[in-house]
Amino acid sequence: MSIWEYANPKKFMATTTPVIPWVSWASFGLILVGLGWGLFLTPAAENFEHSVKILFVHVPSVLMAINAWFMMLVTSLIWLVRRHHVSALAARAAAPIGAVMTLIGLATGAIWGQPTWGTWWAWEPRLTSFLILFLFYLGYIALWSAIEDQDTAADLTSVLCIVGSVFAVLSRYAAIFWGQGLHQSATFSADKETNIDPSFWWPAVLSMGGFVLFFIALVLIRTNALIRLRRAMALEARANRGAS
Amino acid sequence: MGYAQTMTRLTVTDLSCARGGIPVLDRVSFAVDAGQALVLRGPNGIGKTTLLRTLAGLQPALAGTVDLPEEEAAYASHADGIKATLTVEENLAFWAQLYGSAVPESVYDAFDLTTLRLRAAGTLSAGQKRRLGLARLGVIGRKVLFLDEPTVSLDTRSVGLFADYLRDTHLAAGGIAVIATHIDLGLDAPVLDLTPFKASATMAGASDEAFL
Amino acid sequence: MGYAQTMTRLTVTDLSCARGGIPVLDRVSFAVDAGQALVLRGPNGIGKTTLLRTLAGLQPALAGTVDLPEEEAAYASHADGIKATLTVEENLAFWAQLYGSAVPESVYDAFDLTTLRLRAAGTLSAGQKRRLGLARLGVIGRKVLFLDEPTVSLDTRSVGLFADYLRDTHLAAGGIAVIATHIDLGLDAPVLDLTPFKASATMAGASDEAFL
Amino acid sequence: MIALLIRDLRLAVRAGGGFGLGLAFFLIVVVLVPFGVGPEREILTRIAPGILWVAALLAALLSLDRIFALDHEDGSLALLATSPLPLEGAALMKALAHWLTTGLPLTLAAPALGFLLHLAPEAYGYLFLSLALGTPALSMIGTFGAALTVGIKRGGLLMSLLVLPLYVPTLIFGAEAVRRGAEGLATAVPLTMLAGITAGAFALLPFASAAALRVNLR
Amino acid sequence: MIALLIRDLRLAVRAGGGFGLGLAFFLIVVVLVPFGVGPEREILTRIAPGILWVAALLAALLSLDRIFALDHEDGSLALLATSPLPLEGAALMKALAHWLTTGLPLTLAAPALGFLLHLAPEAYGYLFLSLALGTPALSMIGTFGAALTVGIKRGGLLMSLLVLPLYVPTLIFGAEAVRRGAEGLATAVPLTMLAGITAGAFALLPFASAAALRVNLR
Ligand code: HEM
Ligand SMILES: Nc1ncnc2c1ncn2[C@@H]1O[C@H](COP(=O)(O)OP(=O)(O)OP(=O)(O)O)[C@@H](O)[C@H]1O
Ligand SMILES: Nc1ncnc2c1ncn2[C@@H]1O[C@H](COP(=O)(O)OP(=O)(O)OP(=O)(O)O)[C@@H](O)[C@H]1O
Ligand SMILES: [Mg+2]
Ligand SMILES: [Mg+2]
Repeated sequence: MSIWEYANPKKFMATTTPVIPWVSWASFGLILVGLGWGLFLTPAAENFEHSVKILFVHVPSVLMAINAWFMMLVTSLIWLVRRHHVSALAARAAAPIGAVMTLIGLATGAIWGQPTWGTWWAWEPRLTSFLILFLFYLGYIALWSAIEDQDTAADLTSVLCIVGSVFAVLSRYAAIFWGQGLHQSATFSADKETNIDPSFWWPAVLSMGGFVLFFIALVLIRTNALIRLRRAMALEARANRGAS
Repeated sequence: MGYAQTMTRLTVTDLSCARGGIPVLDRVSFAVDAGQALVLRGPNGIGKTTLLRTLAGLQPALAGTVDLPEEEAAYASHADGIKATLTVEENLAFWAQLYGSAVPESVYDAFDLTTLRLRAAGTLSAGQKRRLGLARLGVIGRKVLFLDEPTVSLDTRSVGLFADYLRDTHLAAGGIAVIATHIDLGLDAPVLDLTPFKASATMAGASDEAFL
Repeated sequence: MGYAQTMTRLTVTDLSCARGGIPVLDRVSFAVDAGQALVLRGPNGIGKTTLLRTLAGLQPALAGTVDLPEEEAAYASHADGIKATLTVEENLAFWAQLYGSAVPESVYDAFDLTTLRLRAAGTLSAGQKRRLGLARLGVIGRKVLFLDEPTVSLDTRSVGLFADYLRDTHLAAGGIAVIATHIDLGLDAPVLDLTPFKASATMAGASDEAFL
Repeated sequence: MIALLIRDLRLAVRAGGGFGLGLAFFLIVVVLVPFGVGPEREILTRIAPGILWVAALLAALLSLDRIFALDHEDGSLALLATSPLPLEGAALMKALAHWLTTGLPLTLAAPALGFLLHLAPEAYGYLFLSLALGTPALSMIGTFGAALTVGIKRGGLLMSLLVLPLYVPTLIFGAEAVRRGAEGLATAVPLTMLAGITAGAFALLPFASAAALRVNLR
Repeated sequence: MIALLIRDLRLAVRAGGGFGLGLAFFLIVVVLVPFGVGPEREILTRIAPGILWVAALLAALLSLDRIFALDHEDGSLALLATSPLPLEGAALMKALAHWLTTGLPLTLAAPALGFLLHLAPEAYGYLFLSLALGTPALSMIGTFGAALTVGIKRGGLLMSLLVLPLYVPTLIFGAEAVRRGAEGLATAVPLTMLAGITAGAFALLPFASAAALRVNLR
């Protein structure tokens, strides 16, 4: 039995539907424990006050935002090579989640930045390259929704995802170069993660694991929803064809 | 004029094709020999355009094979690829260059374009434009033509001119033509009615089949 | 159904018209009574499209008069004004609303669109699209129709459907139709060949005349 | 008339209709500017009102070519011209639909983007107000430009050239209102002028647009 | 292949072909910015490199929708796809034609416009050089974006949304080269990166564009 059997939409739905609640609850549990521990049971770092605790949301969301794009890249490649519908739909399902994770990362960063650097937003390379990632997500989602034929949309967005990945990496280096340029913003120092207290480590890991599971659950739910949508469209098309 | 000497034959075997992800035609088979034309018929929406696009390689077939000499097919549809700001001559010269051939003087006569040669294509009437679009076929020197309603907007005389060109120039030189049309071209060619090949509603091959 | 009771008659007197600034037709005169159709014929490029556009008021006449009831003319050409992303129903509903009328259920039958009602217009075949374009005429309730090659891409059955609609619905209710076409519609209507009205090369009225 | 408005809005939200894209374009241009001019805060604060207004203007501009061109290509425009709806009304409705799908979202989103450019806190209200007053004028003027160029295939760039100079007064008063607001100066004059431009545009340009359309249909 | 290039250039210089419009758009955007941000000399000098690059990028962007859309609408694209010319070659030629009609004129004209924005005298050479190295990449990346959206009617805005993020590295290195040049710093890195992006784009994107075109023609 090959793993590709799960590329059949029906098989995929049948397999994942019972798993979804488990993953969801596990993710809630991990996030609750991680955040509870992180927010209430860790000492406030000396120079950051309580605002540092937003780290337990900020860092996982930021990592998931990047990983979501990476997952889209892999599933896009699978779609192009093996033409498994579930793969394309999983990429489509992940995009809005990744975009929202990016937004959460940006927003929590901004909330964090306000007490830390005294500004909501700075054009610092890492933040900037994240903003660009958000733009890539926007373009990807817009292209999906602009094309009516689903297979065409899957093909074109896959090509975009691959080319976009290259340029996203390139953009990141460009942004670093740009930010390191002669006009480095004085308010910001890059070594923010150097003095993380070891007591932060465990809650951070838990919350990270929770976010990973949360992401997986969301992708599964959305993929299943998209499969159902395609199924409805297919049935409708079939009905129309029967009529004519 | 005459086309290259290799024996040409178009063989279509059990071809099924889809449009918009839905199977439209099921197991169409036919063969056309060098020097022959085939007329496709069938009611609106049966799948003539779909079949021709599949034959021309613009879209993949669901199943079945199309056997024709490489680099010999040309496709022509309602959209003629005419540039409004180029003159009739320039339009034809472009296609000739792209196919590495020259524009034979005879096409202007064959398609009654002599007086229009220097006119910008955008100022032609519907039928004149159509004639220009058809003249392209006389320029690119391809052996196997797939024509989708080539005589739309043409008056009776122009239809006659086109049929003459096909018969006396293209087919006589060993060419092949597959033509979808609703009117009678006056060609002495076998007719294939596509109605019996209509795909059943339950036929396999729809792109969304995996979801059912 | 029947159109408003005023006596309708289309009278064209000594109409000359130009296209692209060049006179095309010279002193065309004819009259069509309520309940009658007129078929325009003539070779490609003679000026059928030009004449119809002039009659519909889309371009000014060089000379002559067109006499027809106000707000009663409708024009239909190859370009059907169909929106690809709207469904067949939505397309028709829009035009009905714009003309302040409702979509009569009968048009779906008359133009064989019943099974296509919920399809996005962009996914129709050439002939199906054409039928939708023609169905618009049955929706807007105009008395005087100017039709430019209405049957392009239609199969024989659809041409018959359209002729039936014109004869039994439109003309029977006192409508008028002027139709440019190259094929035989099977309508029992007088034919006007435009060839004799071709403007001479020296005819006055060209837009650049003042420079000569 | 309302039928046309509804159809245009419906087309805009269908696949490929482009709703929301103007907004995304606005966002991107605002993001690109710091890449060009560098990340310094003071500079960005200084040029934020101008950049926001220029970006809004470009976003409005880029969606203009959909106003009439699609209808011209598929023949709808000729059919509209022979319909009972006067072309003036059609132009007005088209401008309105354009504003609803472009100007309005821009206005609502602009404050959030002001944030990215470190817009002075006092200026947010004025940014919103000036865009609310000015973007309808952008749509109406743009509709006129679209009507002028409807006969030209892919005339988008030409239209930009015709329209941008017409946008200058709106831009000047709009950006000025925000800049004055940021510095705590009186903003009554530029805001009144913006409102005046909008009112004037809606009163007169439908007629000019209809005239241009008639010429192009000939 | 050369036939396609010649045809595209010829179409560009014919009536309605849009040659020179990109340049005019560039000019107008550059002129609009002072209206938006105010006339102070130091500010303008400071933001000039960025504004010039952003404007060049927008001018390149706006002419992209002509690359394939016209050919798709009139059926040429399907005919090209069945012609002996491989689609990869067609994409390459299209990008080249776009650069010759847009990027090259922009590059040549940019120094003159730098003048309007009080660009630092030392920067002129770098402005020219960076545009000469970078604009071909803009054309090629844009061609890819145009290929992706060719099936969408009036997809210009969507294309902008797809293409602008791809333009970011080019923009950053381009503007940075000019800014560094203006301040007398080393410019070797950004210029090398620009050249690298251009080379990479021309080596790889024709294939991606051809793939996208094939999907769209299906
Ligand atoms: C405007 C405010 C902020 C925004 C938008 C923001 C955004 C981001 C982004 C985009 C990343 C991911 C980049 C990467 O993975 O390299 C990130 C990572 C991180 N940020 Fe922030 N951030 C902000 C403020 C802060 C502050 C004030 C701190 C610390 C005091 C901080 C600490 C971190 C840490 C520890 C990581 C993860 C480590 C890493 O992956 O490099 N951030 N932030
Ligand atoms: N994108 C699409 N999605 C679904 N169905 C489609 C799509 N495009 C076309 N069809 C359908 O596929 C069928 C075949 O269309 P095709 O254009 O090949 O017909 P045709 O024989 O050329 O008709 P005509 O004589 O009207 O040109 C039609 O019934 C049409 O409605
Ligand atoms: N812009 C233009 N400039 C100059 N001549 C033009 C222009 N447009 C059309 N013509 C010419 O005007 C004449 C009338 O064209 P028209 O389209 O009315 O012909 P038609 O009878 O409808 O032909 P068809 O049967 O081919 O549709 C044609 O000879 C055509 O070449
Ligand atoms: Mg067809
Ligand atoms: Mg005609």
